[in-house]
Amino acid sequence: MNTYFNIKKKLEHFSIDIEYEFEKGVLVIQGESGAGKTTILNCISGLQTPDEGRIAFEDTMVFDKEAGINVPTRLRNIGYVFQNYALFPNMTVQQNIVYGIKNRPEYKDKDKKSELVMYSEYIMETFGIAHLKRKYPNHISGGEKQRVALSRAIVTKPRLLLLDEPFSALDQQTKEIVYKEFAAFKENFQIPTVLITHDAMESEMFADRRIVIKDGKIIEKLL
Amino acid sequence: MNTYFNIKKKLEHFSIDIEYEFEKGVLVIQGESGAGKTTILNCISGLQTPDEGRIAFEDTMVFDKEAGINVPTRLRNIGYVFQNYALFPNMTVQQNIVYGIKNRPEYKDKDKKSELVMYSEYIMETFGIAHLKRKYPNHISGGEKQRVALSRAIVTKPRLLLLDEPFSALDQQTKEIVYKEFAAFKENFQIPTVLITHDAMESEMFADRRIVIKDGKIIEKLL
Amino acid sequence: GKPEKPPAAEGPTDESVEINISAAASLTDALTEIQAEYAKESNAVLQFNFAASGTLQKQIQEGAPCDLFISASKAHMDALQDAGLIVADSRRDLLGNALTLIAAAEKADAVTPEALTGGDVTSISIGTPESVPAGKYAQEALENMGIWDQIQDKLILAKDVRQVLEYVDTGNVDCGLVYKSDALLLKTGVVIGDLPEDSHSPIIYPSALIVNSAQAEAAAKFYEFLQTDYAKGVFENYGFTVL
Amino acid sequence: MWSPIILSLKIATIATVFSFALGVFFAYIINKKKMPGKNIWETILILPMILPPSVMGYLLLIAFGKRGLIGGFLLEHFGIQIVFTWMGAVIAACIVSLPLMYQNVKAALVSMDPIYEKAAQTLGSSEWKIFRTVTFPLAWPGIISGIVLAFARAIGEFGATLMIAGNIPGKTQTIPTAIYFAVESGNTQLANRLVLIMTIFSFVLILGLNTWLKRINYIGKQG
Amino acid sequence: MWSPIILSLKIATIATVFSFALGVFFAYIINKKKMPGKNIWETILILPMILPPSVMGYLLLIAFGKRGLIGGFLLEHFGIQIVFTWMGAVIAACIVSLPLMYQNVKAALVSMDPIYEKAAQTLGSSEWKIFRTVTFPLAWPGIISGIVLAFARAIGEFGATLMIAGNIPGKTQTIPTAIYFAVESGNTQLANRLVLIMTIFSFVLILGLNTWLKRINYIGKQG
Ligand SMILES: Nc1ncnc2c1ncn2[C@@H]1O[C@H](COP(=O)(O)OP(=O)(O)OP(=O)(O)O)[C@@H](O)[C@H]1O
Ligand SMILES: Nc1ncnc2c1ncn2[C@@H]1O[C@H](COP(=O)(O)OP(=O)(O)OP(=O)(O)O)[C@@H](O)[C@H]1O
Ligand code: MOO
Ligand SMILES: [Mg+2]
Ligand SMILES: [Mg+2]
Repeated sequence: MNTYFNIKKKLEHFSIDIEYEFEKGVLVIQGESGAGKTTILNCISGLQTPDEGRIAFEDTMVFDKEAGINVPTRLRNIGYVFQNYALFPNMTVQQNIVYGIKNRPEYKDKDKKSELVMYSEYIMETFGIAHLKRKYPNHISGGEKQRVALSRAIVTKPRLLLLDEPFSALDQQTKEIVYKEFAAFKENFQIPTVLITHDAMESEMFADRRIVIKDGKIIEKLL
Repeated sequence: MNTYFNIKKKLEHFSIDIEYEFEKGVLVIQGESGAGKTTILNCISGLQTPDEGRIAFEDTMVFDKEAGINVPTRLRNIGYVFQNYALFPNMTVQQNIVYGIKNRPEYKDKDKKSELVMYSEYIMETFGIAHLKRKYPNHISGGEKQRVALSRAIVTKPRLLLLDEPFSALDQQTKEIVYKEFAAFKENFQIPTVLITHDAMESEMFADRRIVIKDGKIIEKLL
Repeated sequence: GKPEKPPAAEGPTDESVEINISAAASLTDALTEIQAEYAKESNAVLQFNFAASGTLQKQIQEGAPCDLFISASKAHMDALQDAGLIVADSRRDLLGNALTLIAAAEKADAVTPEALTGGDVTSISIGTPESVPAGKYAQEALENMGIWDQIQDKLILAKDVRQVLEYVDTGNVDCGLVYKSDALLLKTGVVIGDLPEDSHSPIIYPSALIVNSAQAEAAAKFYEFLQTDYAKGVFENYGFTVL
Repeated sequence: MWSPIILSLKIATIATVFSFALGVFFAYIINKKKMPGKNIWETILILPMILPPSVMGYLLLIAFGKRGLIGGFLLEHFGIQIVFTWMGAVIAACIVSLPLMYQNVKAALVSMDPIYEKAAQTLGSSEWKIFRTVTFPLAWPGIISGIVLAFARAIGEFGATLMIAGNIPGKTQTIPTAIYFAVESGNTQLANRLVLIMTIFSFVLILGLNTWLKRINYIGKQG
Repeated sequence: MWSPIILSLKIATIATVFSFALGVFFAYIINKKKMPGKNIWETILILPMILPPSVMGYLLLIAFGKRGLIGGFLLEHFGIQIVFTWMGAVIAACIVSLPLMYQNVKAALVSMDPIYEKAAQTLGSSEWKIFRTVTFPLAWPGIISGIVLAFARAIGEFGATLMIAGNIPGKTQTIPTAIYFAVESGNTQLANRLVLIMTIFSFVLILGLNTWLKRINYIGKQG
């Protein structure tokens, strides 16, 4: 059950050229600002298309340039926390969080679905955003937005998690809480995760694997 | 030459009620996510209006509810790094950075102006964004945006700097560079600064004063 | 003309049937008054479609439902006759009209047929000859009076007779030539007088039944009613002459 | 006097509903799906605004008349007659108001940040669900603007309507036709009354839609 | 045949320029400055779309005619006559196309994120500079859409133009008027030629503005 990506993509000032495979757990990507981290997540999610390469989730190919495979983003079953959150401005916090639940065919089942809705309630509670349920994203603070974005991505328990600096706007105290919950989540559901972070401590805490990239290439593989 | 603010403002879940005065240097505001930090900066900048209170820069009143004073934002001569950057999407990186230079009456003088333009070049160079000059904000990475936002705010050498987590999206290496430059800036121009950060090290490094707020009230004054 | 079909099998006339009548817009008021009277005599429901004769002609050509057509110009009726769309022997010259000189209030004393070439009259409005029947007659009259070329610079061509009336009523032109029936609608403008009948070819409103009519019999009955003394009286009240 | 008013409302409402559906549909497929020949499609869509209404009416008469391609087909197979019925008026009003819907929705789509649609993709939404829940609500101000204009155009439509639907009192006589003929026959009082009623209608329409627009206040309250 | 074409282009272009300026102006002051009586102003602005062109033409004739308030004034003090000149046609075309400009710009302003204008305020820009450099460029897609519609309406304007400007070949005869009379007098060939020319015009217009729109590609390329 491996996650594999081999991505080649020309950018303006350099090219992404990267290959990596990991079985489970959290892969931390580190790298300087502008190194290509977000671009890699975009390619894995299908929002950007590599010029060449292959991407596989749990050994099923979702992108293969040569074979002409390109599974659309919506069928890749991922959870993505965008660097700028991208919360739907027309939906309340709660609507944002439960938005994806109904989309997964495996949760068509009513019981399954209400289980997830209950989970979303639990997450909002533990993340300290339950009191914001009915507010719109433009009416909450930066750190609150970030927690909503994280909740939205994990609540559907996707096949792969892509997290682009998901804790950066949180104060130390709030971080502790979210870290704890995320650690429990990682433990319980064993979802392969790609985490971008600049924080040494986070990397320490969550990384099962760690790579450092620069100008689109892996310059260091740690762990 | 004091900076003073006394802000009372009712929010949905609590009220801001805060008073502080500092002579120069950097005031760091810490506090949990949603504590009201951004709201305080918005009030100081004039983008939000307190229900009551007074705000003074260098001993001139810019807001006084009782006296009916409310200097508009554009005349307060501040530099503000927004939490979400708010770069103008219709201008290139360079256009964003030099945008404010022409607006200050004290820089009407041509020499003064070209001095600032040269300074902007220097800042772009040291911040490592000079190669992005002609790119639009939607075409650069998160950390790059943050550095553009910081450059835009400091390049006009305003009377007061408001920085809302200005380093949060940067990797350690880039941070070091920006820190160094910011420290030099602080040293050279002695502009009173309000800095919001969740990073203990940053606080350590830059704070001349430090307050911790919770639910809109100061719960700790350090330094 | 082309071969005509025999009248369609009649519906029971005592039942309420619908007759579609396409009539020149200038007849709106007169026909509406007649309609009220006819309702007392017949169960037939009269569906009038009022528009400029040119529009009506196009609609009938494209197969719009119509049993009886009253046109404001000979040309439009001729076109339908050539296309074999009217019952040829039902065609009549139903009404006539006169051409009247009207003037803006402030020019009431200055305007006469003779003064049109003079300096006191700076603008004259008529319908566009190519498309407005009244304009065509006006051109003829002015030509016959031998002044058509002299007044070219003063001419303001209007889209329809209504527009001429509005120009005169608002004083934006000094005078205009319209049908007598239309001149009755002036508000501030004044009627100077009819042009001599022989200054232009006769103004005629031809009428005819349409072939393939769904209600040929009922339509024919109403058509007869339009030629009664009562109907003639109504038309005369609205400024038409009855031929 | 009431019959043309009721008829006009009915015709304009139905026509607006259709031009709304068609306008949104065309704007979406032409601008989001990058249809080839975009400029040609847009020219065709805009033509009914450029051609004089009488020409439009004549073209409609030819197409929908008994001998026309569409009109003949409908009459033969369904016994439906378009010419001289209120349906003809609906078709005319719909076609002349379509360009207004189209252009307004297009502008809204073009200026929309695509990040929200991308986020919805990562959450597994089908294209149709994304359209319903994200694209459409975010385009709402543009759509409202299109509805206002389309309805205004539909209720004011005259030239083309007169040609295809005729001017049959009680059956196809709309307010503008009634006004035209009231003016024509010197009935100024009736004309004035009808103009007043049109004015009141448009006031109510604008009031209603502005109120609706204001309730969508999730945009623009950002700190 | 060329004279009505050149005249139409001239009239439509001038009218579009005016309705552009007025439309942007009204949209700005009514929607950004929160003018009181907003709904009433909007009703007045939209009326020229709802009223039949002949009624509009009559109202213009009354206002701008020799005895009219404006027309009388202009004639007396400046010796300028509006009725039966191309200026009358410009006024008619401008007034009927104004609602289109207004509504389109309004939609763009309403859906714009105000954070950019706030950022410009912090940088010391005057309201006018903010309008020129931020608001206007960001509203550009809506403005383009308004220009397309306004020009289309202006070049297609017929009823009101004919009333106030008359149908004086070589002086005030525009394409739609020429088409109308060509159709009325059975000159199908001329009518067809003119319709074709109108079609080509609108194609060129749409092509040009779409190309222009595409160059403003700073929006929507976000990762
Ligand atoms: N939409 C875009 N169009 C063009 N170039 C882009 C775009 N987004 C990013 N880039 C460029 O591609 C490179 C990689 O960007 P990327 O966003 O992947 O960096 P990153 O590693 O995520 O950086 P950060 O930590 O600052 O977010 C950078 O040079 C950036 O300027
Ligand atoms: N535009 C707004 N409208 C209404 N409420 C708001 C708005 N912005 C923020 N709030 C609320 O006001 C409170 C303070 O928000 P503020 O943005 O000042 O927090 P903050 O201290 O900056 O938090 P963070 O570190 O997460 O950015 C929060 O409860 C938030 O939900
Ligand atoms: O409307 Mo008419 O056909 O000129 O009398
Ligand atoms: Mg990034
Ligand atoms: Mg904040």
